[in-house]
Amino acid sequence: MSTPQDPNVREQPAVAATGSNRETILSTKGLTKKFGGLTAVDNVDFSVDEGELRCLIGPNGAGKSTLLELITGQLTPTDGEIYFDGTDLGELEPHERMDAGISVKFQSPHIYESLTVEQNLHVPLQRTSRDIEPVMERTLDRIALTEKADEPASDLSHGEKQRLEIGMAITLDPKFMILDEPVAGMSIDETGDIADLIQSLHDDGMTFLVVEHDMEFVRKISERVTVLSQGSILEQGPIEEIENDEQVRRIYLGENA
Amino acid sequence: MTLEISGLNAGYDGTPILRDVSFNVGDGEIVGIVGRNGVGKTTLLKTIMGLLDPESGSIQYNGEELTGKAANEHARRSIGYVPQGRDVFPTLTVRENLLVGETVGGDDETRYEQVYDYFPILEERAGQDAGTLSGGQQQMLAIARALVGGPDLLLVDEPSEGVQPSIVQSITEDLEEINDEFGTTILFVEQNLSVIQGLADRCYAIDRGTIVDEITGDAVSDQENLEEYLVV
Amino acid sequence: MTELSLPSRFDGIAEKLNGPNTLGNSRAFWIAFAVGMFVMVAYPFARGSYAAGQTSLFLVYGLLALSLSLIWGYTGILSFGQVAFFGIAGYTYAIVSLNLGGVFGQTVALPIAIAVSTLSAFVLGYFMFYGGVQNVYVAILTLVVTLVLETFMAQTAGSEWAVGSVKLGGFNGIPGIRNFALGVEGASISLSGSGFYWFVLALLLGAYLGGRALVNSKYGYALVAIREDAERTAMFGYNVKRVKLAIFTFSGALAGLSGVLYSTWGNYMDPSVFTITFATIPIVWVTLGGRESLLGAIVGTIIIERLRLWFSVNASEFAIVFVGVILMTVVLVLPRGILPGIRQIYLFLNENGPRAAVDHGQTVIKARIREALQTVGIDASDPDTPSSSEVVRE
Amino acid sequence: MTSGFGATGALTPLIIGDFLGFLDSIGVPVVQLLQIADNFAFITLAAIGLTVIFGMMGVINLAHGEFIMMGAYITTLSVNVASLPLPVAMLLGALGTAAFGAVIERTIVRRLYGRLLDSMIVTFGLGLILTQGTRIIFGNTLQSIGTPFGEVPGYTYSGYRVLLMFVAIAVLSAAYLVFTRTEFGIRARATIQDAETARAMGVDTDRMYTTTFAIGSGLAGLTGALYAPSATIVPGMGQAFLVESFVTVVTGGSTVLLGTTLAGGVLGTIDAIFSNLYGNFFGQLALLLTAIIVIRLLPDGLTGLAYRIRDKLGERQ
Repeated sequence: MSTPQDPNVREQPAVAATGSNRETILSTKGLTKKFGGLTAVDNVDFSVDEGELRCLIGPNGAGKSTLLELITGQLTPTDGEIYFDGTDLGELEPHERMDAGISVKFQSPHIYESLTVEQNLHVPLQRTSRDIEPVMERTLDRIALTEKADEPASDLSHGEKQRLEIGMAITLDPKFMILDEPVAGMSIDETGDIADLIQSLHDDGMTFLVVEHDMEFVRKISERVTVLSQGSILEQGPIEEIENDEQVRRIYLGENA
Repeated sequence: MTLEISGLNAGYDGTPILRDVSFNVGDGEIVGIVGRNGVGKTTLLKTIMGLLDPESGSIQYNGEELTGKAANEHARRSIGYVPQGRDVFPTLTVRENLLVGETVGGDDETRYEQVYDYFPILEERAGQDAGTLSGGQQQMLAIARALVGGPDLLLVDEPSEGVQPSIVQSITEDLEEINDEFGTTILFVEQNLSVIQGLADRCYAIDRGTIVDEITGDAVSDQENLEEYLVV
Repeated sequence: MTELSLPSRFDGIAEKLNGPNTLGNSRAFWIAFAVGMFVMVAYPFARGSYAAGQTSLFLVYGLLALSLSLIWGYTGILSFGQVAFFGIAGYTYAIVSLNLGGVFGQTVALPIAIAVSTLSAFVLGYFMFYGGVQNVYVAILTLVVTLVLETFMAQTAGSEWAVGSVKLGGFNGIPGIRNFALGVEGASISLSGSGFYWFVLALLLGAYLGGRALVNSKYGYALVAIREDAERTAMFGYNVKRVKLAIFTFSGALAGLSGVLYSTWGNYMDPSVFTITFATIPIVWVTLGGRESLLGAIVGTIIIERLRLWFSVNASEFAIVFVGVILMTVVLVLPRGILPGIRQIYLFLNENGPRAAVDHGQTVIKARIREALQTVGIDASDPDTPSSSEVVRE
Repeated sequence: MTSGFGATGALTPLIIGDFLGFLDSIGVPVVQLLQIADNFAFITLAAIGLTVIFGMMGVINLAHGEFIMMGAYITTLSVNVASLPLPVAMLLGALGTAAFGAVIERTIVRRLYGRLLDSMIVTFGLGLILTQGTRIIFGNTLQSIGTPFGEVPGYTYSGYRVLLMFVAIAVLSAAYLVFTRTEFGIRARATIQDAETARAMGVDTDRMYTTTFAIGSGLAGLTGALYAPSATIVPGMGQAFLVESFVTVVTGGSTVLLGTTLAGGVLGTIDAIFSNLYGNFFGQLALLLTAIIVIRLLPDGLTGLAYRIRDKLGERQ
C-alpha cells in the first residue's frame, strides 16, 4: 500500500485529550456541511483513536451519514478540516483517501451485481496483494461465502451481500474502517456473525467507525459511543454511561430540554 | 374501520423489512406507530401509501382493497401523505408545493385559507422557494401540502425529525386540532416521546419489522410503557 | 499455432487470455476459434485476391469495433467519437504520406497518424473525464466533436485548404492515397489484395488476443468495476478518472490504426467518415454482436457489413432502415447482443437438453410478446407463465 | 404562393424596416444585433424540444433532428398538397409531431427509463428509420413553400427571419409560462424533483412523462414548422440542428428553460461573431469549445452559475 505523497502534508493540530493515551488517527475541526437552508453537520470537532472501535449513533437526520461522506470525500465540507493519520484530507480525492488507509462499507450494499463473489473480491484485492489466492481464500472463509464464490453477486441474500461488501472493504487491509449500518436488514443470527467478524478484525488492530441503529449490536461491539444530534456532538463516552445519560434519553425521546 | 392492514410483508430488493404486520385504524382516530430508528416505520408508511409494493398481505381502506394500487390512486381516495425528512419540492415555491398537494382536478380555495390559518408563516412565504425554509417550516409545509388535498386519512412520517423542540410542540398541537376540527384520521410513525404522548389515542410498538405491542388508553401517557421501545 | 503446442506454454498463455471478463474460455472454444481462424486465413485461396482485398475492409472495421467494445462494452462509456479518431488518423496518414511521398513517407506517416489520433483522444478525454463529464454528456460531446469535424472537412474545398502539397478537398476529400506499404526505398513491402487481407487479419488477431489479455488483467477488472459502479470503485482507491482517460486514449489509438488501414484500403479519405450515419455504424456492430464481448464486436461487424453489402447491391434504399431496425430490436429484445445470447442457449442446452430449451424459448417469447402488447395497452396476462422480467433474468 | 398571413404579411417588413432604420439612426449596431438575434433564435428553437425532454426526463432523444424534420414535412405537405394556410399548416406540424412523440414514449422510450445510453441508441435507430423512410416515401426533396414577407427594406435580411426572433422569444416565454404558471407545469416540475413524493400527492407520473415527451416532441415539430418556409426540405434536414441543440443541452445545464435561454444567449452571440467572421465551421467550433470550457468550469452548466450567483446575492441580503 502506498502512502500519499502530498507535498501539502500539514502537521496534525493538537486535539483535545480523549482520556486515552492512544494516538489520534482521525480528527475533524470545525467541520460544517450546509445543504441550502439546512445545516446537516454543524461545527463538529470529532476524533477517533488508533485501534478504537467507535460507534456513532443518533436520531434520524442527526447528520451521521453526512459526517461519514465528508470523511470519505463524497461530499465537500462547507467549512472545517479533516485530518487523517497526520494528513489534511481536504485536498485529497476520495480514491486518494482510500489509498491513505481508509475503507468504507456503504449504507446500502454497493457491490458489483453482475460479477461473481470471487470477482467482486478480486477488484479491491488486486490492488493490495501480489499473491491473490491465499488472501482470497482467507477472506471468503472469514465472510463465510466460500461455497458461493462462483455465484453472481446478484443471487446473494441481503445478509450475504452485506458480508460480501464488508469482505471487499477489509481486503484493502485499511487502517481505518467505516461501516455505515452494517447489520441493517439482517436477522439476529446474521447480526451476531457480523459482530464476531468485526470483533476479530478489531482484535487484529483495525480501527473502526460504525454507524448503527441496532443498540444490541452497538452494545456488543462498542467501546465508546458518540451521539450526534441536529448535526452536533451531544455526548461521548462508554456505552453504559451513554445509555444512562439523561440528555441522551431526552434526545431520543424528544422531550423538551 | 378506516384502515385495515393484515399480514403485510415488504422490503427492498429482497431485503425483508416488514414481517407479517397487522393492525387497524378506526375512523377519526389518531394512531401512532412507535419504535427506534431502522425498525421499519418508514417502510410501513410507504407500503401503506402504495409507494412500495408489498410481497404479501393486504391493505384495505374503507373496505376497498388498495394493495397493488399506485400511490396516486391512494391520493385520489383522499389519503394524504407527509413524507419523512420534510420532503418538500425544494425549487418549487411554497405556493407551488401546496398546489401539487391539491387533489388532481379539485380546486378548493377555502382549504388554502384553512391551511394558512394553521400555518400563517406559509402565507407570508408563499412566493419563496421551499428549499430556503427552515427545517420546522419545511415540516409545516409538508403537512400543509397534504392538507390542501382535503384528506380523510393522513399518514405522517416522523413529524419531529430534524425539527427544533419548540416547533415540535406546536406541530403536535396543530395535528391534534386538525383531527378535532375536520375529523381527519391520522396514522403517524414517531420515536419522539412528547409527540407520541401529545398526539396518539393509541400506539403500536414496532421492532425489527414486526408489531410487538399495542398500547392503549391511559397506558400511552405512562412513559415507562413506551421507553422500552424508544430509548437506546 | 504450432509453436504453442507445448502444453505448459499453452497453459501459460491461456491463463493470460482466459478469464471471467471474456466469453469462451474453454478448450472447445479455442478449438472452434482455431478452426475459424483457419477458414479466415484460407479465404483468399478460395475466393481469390480481389475478393480478399474487398473483404479486408470488414477486418479493418473489426479493429474499430474492438476499440468501441473496450470503451463502451467494458468501461461503460458510450463514445460516438470512435469514427472521429478513425477519421483524424486517416486524414493525417493521407496528408503526411502524400507530402513526404514514397514508401518511406508511408512508413513515417503510420506512427504519426496513430500518434495524432491518440493525442486527440487524450485531449478530449482529459477535458471530459477531468471535467466531471459523465454518461450521456460523454456521448453527446463525442458526437458533437465528430459532427464539427464533418463541418470542418466539408468546407475545405477551396485551394487555401491545403497542408503542404495536399489539398483537403472538401466533400471530395483526398484521393490518391497509396496502398499500405512499410520500409525504405529498395527494402519495402507493399500490400494489396490477399497480402493486405492477411496483414489486417494478423493485426486484428493480435488486437483481439491483446484485448483479451487486457480485459482479463488487473486493468480489465478495473474497467469492468468502473462500468458496474464507478463510485464504489473509487472507494477501493482506484483513480477512476485516470483509468477512464487511459482506456479512452488507448481505444482512440486503436480506432486510429483502423482509420489508417481504411485510408490505404480505399485509397482516399473524405468527410463521410465523420457523418452521423457512419458514427452510428460501430455502435450497431457492437450492439448486435454483444457489447461486453470482444469477439462479439468483431462478429457483429462482419454480419452487419455483409448484410449492408447485400442491401447496397439489392435494395440500397433500405440499408439505413435496416440498420435502424437492427439497433432498435437488439436493444429492446436482446440487450446483451447475439453472442452472449448464443452462449446462453448453448449453456442451457448443455444443462437441460433440447426439449426444455424449446419450452423455455417459448416462455420467453410469449412473455416478450405480452410485454410488448401491454405497452400499447393490451393486457394479455397469462397466469400460468411467470412475468417476463423473471424469465429474462434466468 | 400566398403566405397565409394576409395583409400583415405585406406590412410587417415595412414596419420592421422603419423600426430598424430608427434604431440605426440613433447609433444602435443593428446589423450585428440582427445577426446575434438570428443565431439566438436558431439555437434556442433548435434546442428547446430536446432540452424539455432531457431536463424533465433525463432522456436524450437522438431522433430530435428527425422530429424537427417531421414538423417541417407535415407543414410543407399541408401547404403543398392540402393547400392549408401556412399558420394552420405549422400548427399541424407541431401537433402531428407531438402525437407521434406520445406514441413513441408509450411504446418504446417508456421501456428504457433507467437505461439512458440504451434510450439514446434506440432513439438514434428511430431517427435513421425516419430519415430514410421519409426519403423512400417522399423522395430526396420537397418543393419548398417559399419564405413569406420578403426582405426588410434597407437591409439584406429576410423579414421572416426577423419575425422568427420574436417567435423564439414567444416560444420560450410560452414554455416558461406553461412550466411555471400552469398546474400541469408545476406538477411536471414536482415530478422531476421527486417522482415518489409527487405520486404520493396524487400525480400520475406515468402520464406526466408521456405528456412531457409529447410536448418536447411537439416543440421540435414546431421548430421544423417554423423553419420550413426558409429551409431546403430534405430528409436529412434535421441534422442541421444537431450540433447547436446538443451543445445547448451541455452548456445550459439541468434547469431546462433557464438553461436554454442562457445558453441560447451566450452561444447565439458567440456563434454570430465567429460564423460571421470566419464561417460556419468556426462558429460550430467556437460553440463546441464554449461547451467544453463551460463543462470544465461549471459542473451544472450555466444554470449552476446562475444559481450560484443567486445564492451569493441571497446570502448577502
